Amino acid sequence: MAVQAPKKRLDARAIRADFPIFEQLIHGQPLAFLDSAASSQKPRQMLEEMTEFYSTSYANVHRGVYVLAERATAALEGAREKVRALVNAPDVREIIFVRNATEAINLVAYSWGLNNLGPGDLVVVTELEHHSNFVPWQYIAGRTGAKLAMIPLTDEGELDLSGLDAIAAQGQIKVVATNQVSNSLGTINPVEKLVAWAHDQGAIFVCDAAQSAPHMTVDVQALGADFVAISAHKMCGPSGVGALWGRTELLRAMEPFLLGGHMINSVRLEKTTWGELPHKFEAGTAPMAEAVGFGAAIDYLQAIGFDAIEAYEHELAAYALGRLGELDGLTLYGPPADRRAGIVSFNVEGVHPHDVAQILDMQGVAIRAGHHCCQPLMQKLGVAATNRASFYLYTVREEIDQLVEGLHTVRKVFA
Amino acid sequence: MAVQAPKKRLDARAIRADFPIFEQLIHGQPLAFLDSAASSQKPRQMLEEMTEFYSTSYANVHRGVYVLAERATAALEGAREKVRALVNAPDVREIIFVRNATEAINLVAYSWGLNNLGPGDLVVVTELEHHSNFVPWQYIAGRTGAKLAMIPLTDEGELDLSGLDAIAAQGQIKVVATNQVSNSLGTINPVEKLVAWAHDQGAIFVCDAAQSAPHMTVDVQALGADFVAISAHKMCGPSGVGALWGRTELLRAMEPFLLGGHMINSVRLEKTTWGELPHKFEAGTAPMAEAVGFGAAIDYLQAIGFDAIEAYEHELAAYALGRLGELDGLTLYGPPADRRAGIVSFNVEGVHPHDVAQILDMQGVAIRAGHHCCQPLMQKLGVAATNRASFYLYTVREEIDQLVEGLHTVRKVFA
Amino acid sequence: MNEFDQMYREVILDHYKNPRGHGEMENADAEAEGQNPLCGDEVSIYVAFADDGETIDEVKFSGRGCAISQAATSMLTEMVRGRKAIDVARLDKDELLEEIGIPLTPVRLKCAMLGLTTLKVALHKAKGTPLPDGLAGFDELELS
Amino acid sequence: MNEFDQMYREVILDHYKNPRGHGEMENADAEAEGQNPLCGDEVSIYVAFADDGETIDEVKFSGRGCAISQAATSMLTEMVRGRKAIDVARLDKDELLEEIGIPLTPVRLKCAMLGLTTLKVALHKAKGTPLPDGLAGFDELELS
Ligand SMILES: Cc1ncc(COP(=O)(O)O)c(C=O)c1O
Ligand SMILES: Cc1ncc(COP(=O)(O)O)c(C=O)c1O
Repeated sequence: MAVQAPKKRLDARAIRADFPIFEQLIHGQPLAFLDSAASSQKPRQMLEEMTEFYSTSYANVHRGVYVLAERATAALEGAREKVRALVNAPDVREIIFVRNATEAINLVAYSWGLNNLGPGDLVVVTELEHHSNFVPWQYIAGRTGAKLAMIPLTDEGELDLSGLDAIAAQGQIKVVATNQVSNSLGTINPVEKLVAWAHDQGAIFVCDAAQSAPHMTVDVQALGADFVAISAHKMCGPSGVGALWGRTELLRAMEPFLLGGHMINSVRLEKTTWGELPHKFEAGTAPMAEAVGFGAAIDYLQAIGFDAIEAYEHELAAYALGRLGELDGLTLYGPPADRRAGIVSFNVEGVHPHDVAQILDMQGVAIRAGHHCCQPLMQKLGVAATNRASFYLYTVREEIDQLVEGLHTVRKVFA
Repeated sequence: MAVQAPKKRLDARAIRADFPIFEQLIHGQPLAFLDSAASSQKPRQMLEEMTEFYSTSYANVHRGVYVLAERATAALEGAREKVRALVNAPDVREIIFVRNATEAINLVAYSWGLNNLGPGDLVVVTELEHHSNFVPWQYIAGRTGAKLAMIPLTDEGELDLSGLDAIAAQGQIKVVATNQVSNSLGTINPVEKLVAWAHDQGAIFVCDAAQSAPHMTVDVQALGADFVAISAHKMCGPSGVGALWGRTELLRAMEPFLLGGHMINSVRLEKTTWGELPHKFEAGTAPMAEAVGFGAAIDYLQAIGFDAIEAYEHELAAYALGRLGELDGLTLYGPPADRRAGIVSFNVEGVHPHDVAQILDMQGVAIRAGHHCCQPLMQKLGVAATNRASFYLYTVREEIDQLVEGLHTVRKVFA
Repeated sequence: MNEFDQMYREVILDHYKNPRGHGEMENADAEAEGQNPLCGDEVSIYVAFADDGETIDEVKFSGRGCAISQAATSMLTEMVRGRKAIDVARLDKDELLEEIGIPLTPVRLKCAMLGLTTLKVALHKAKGTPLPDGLAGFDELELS
Repeated sequence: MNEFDQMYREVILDHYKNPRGHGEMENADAEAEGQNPLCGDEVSIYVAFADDGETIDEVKFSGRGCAISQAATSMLTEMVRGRKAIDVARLDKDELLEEIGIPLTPVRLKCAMLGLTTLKVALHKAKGTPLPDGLAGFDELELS
């Protein structure tokens, strides 16, 4: 995926002014927030829309005949339509609100997996997966007697597709589940190729787009995937909400996952029947205000434009890789800037990432240190943890400079 | 549960001023919001605390070494401690954040039920259950070969415990699951008795406290239950968060439910091990701001006092039953005021609840019309639906008067 | 005229209190049941065709529901009698809505559509034609 | 003195760079492994008792971790040598924290406690005494 010239360049400094979090000093320093891959900060516009919803239009949705319930229902369903447009789903009823990408993947693993997997079957993930797209498959495979296989990585941190045939020889592949962008290395994965391979095997393809949807256009029809999982909190939206997109035929044929209020058609002691999509998969009171906030975040991002966001992050990644390259004793992981999103992972020789992050924090620089929920990848890299700096549309170059400055101090402390 | 003299009386009019929703007119009328059992309105204090969190202390929790992540973690864990104190759990690690009471019950049904139920086993619910405490059990019983049985109701809308022995004769009772307060009739159920009975049978007791926790003190140790489920949105908190309380021994022995980031200890292709409580049951990014809002709501309610809230609602229920009794052709369901929470269900002769609610809405009165996610109860009552008015700490008598006025209009339109 | 006089205008209340075509039918040529899970309302629709096997000769309905759903179904029976099954199976819902002639919120729209959707299902089933996607689109209505 | 000079004061860095008691031990009388799932850090602790079977004669540790966890474990080995196993199994964590002598945030506290908790588990296992509830309370630390 090459860098394309965006229609308009984004103005990070102006965008930054929308984010109240930057109005404070941290340890007396301006905040360099370089942990957006874990969760993004929130624009005022999104926060205001949620408060406005609670203050003027709040009630439980769907069943109410009165004005507030109608407004709340319209707000929730309006947000669903925004998510549909975001991922270009053919039908709004294919959008299911969940808590986060993790729940979205679990929904598919349980509801599809428990009923379609068995001994001799194979679920294929990659060595680059976040635990949330790894452990659910491992667990459900274990429960059903299916096996889990892993597509390995090249030394550059990209998927090594040379062994696909050998994997296919291990069993009947029923599910292929991979992320579109790695949260550890920033690698942009060749999802379209993997989708084609999965379909050739007669498998479904589950795309973990938690880390791509915030940063680039995700088009479920262009991807050809069968399920796509996203989280709002990584894309300027609130915590507590995410979405699963799935193909109508698959969703219709599936058993429900969570059971309870709202997802039924009729309930009898003898027999209960399920509601229509998307309700069948949305048991209990929905994350209503959160969905409204998700919608507001989508509006916010679309007004800026995903092309502009993606291009800007490539720039930042290139700048960061360049500046970090100036430092001695630094190991950089992952592919070159033009094949990665705005995520940079590294280690400082002789200094544990926790210590790096701690000393950076004291200088107002927030990065993540740890395994990033990617222990299989850490094993592959032969480390317990890495440092990770990640960028978003409000990131400015000064923050990367502040990081590099801070790393000089780290070296001094541990000299 | 008799009405006790509260230490202090609450001032509903002053409380009401904290709720921005009442600052508007509906169809030119003041809003009489009588649907709090579906979801409550939100006080400004709670909304402000969430916005403050997002604006000053937001980051992904637990793993971060930097200041914002520490603040966010402290806020989330502080909220967990507030929930613990709310339900008087012995240990804060027994509090698991979920989306809503529905998910809490599903967690137990899947995680405990899938691994402990089988042919010959019995799960016992009541005719008074919300679908959220009925359908999960029905579904998991179905998957495991266990049977579902129902404790019936008396004509007064209270549980009929005379047939418990006959139920016990049907199989090995493994789970008894009932609500503490019925969302349809307001009935306060004798949970302590049922807990004792469940434990005599060697069964676990799952208490759906979604409708009691907003209105009265729920003390898990006094109740003696094994699991308790609540939703924040019904108790002045945000949508998108609820809590499951469970006994440590049971939670420790259980398999996890949702799998993914954060809930693991170590992840390997060969074997993954689970984290400690409560993390083992909290996969993926938590509903962080929602938990913070939940905590703020608990602070708000506790400052007023649950004794005062409960006593006030009994007063409102008695007042409403009295005033509704003035109307001809009205059928009232459920027990007398002193044995019910602030919920009143009724039907108007010859007028469908949808039409009642619609005509009331045009007069600014918001009530719920439908089956209230209680189809087994509706079957028992021999109706498709009822009207339900429900009260909370911000409800004033004028709203009940407005309802009675409105019902006169309903009768006129359909005369 | 205030809002509820508009919504519960005379003709609606008249159809509700004196529903046309109310009742059941034995040996119906087409028949279906529908229910609205939002409120538990149910309707059964019965159709008898004329000798040509195409023209709707008689329509009856039974079940329970609110004034809007009952009145709408009652009006529907008057609207479709004498028409060709194939045309009714494709009937634009706006035609019925115009007849009902009152402003409907999304929730009440589902009430108003229960009868029509169930009738369409009955006709498609009788004719063996596949349910069009737009019909499955009444996603709150359970049809059988 | 600024904050990181405080946290990474000389003695911490010294213990980190020159850990005391670093290494493995064959035929240890007590031994356990611990890991911190937050960062993947791991430590193994080995204990040899004196002839009385009660006094800690030697402690060694291996594994990987941050400066705080490594320095804390290094200090710990110096603290407990010559003490009775039963006393160390009940050691108040504040004693170690005082020795470390730096302000710790909750996340870093877990780093600092990894060695001590693992040592306690080793001792309880060796003595067949049950893990006290307070130990299981280090809920982020996986012990085996
Ligand atoms: C008694 C009872 N149980 C369970 C629920 C489900 O709550 P939620 O929709 O928040 O999961 C409700 C709320 O409608 C309820 O009243
Ligand atoms: C690639 C990837 N997948 C899945 C997840 C899980 O997202 P969430 O925690 O919002 O469920 C994340 C976020 O950490 C991620 O980066």
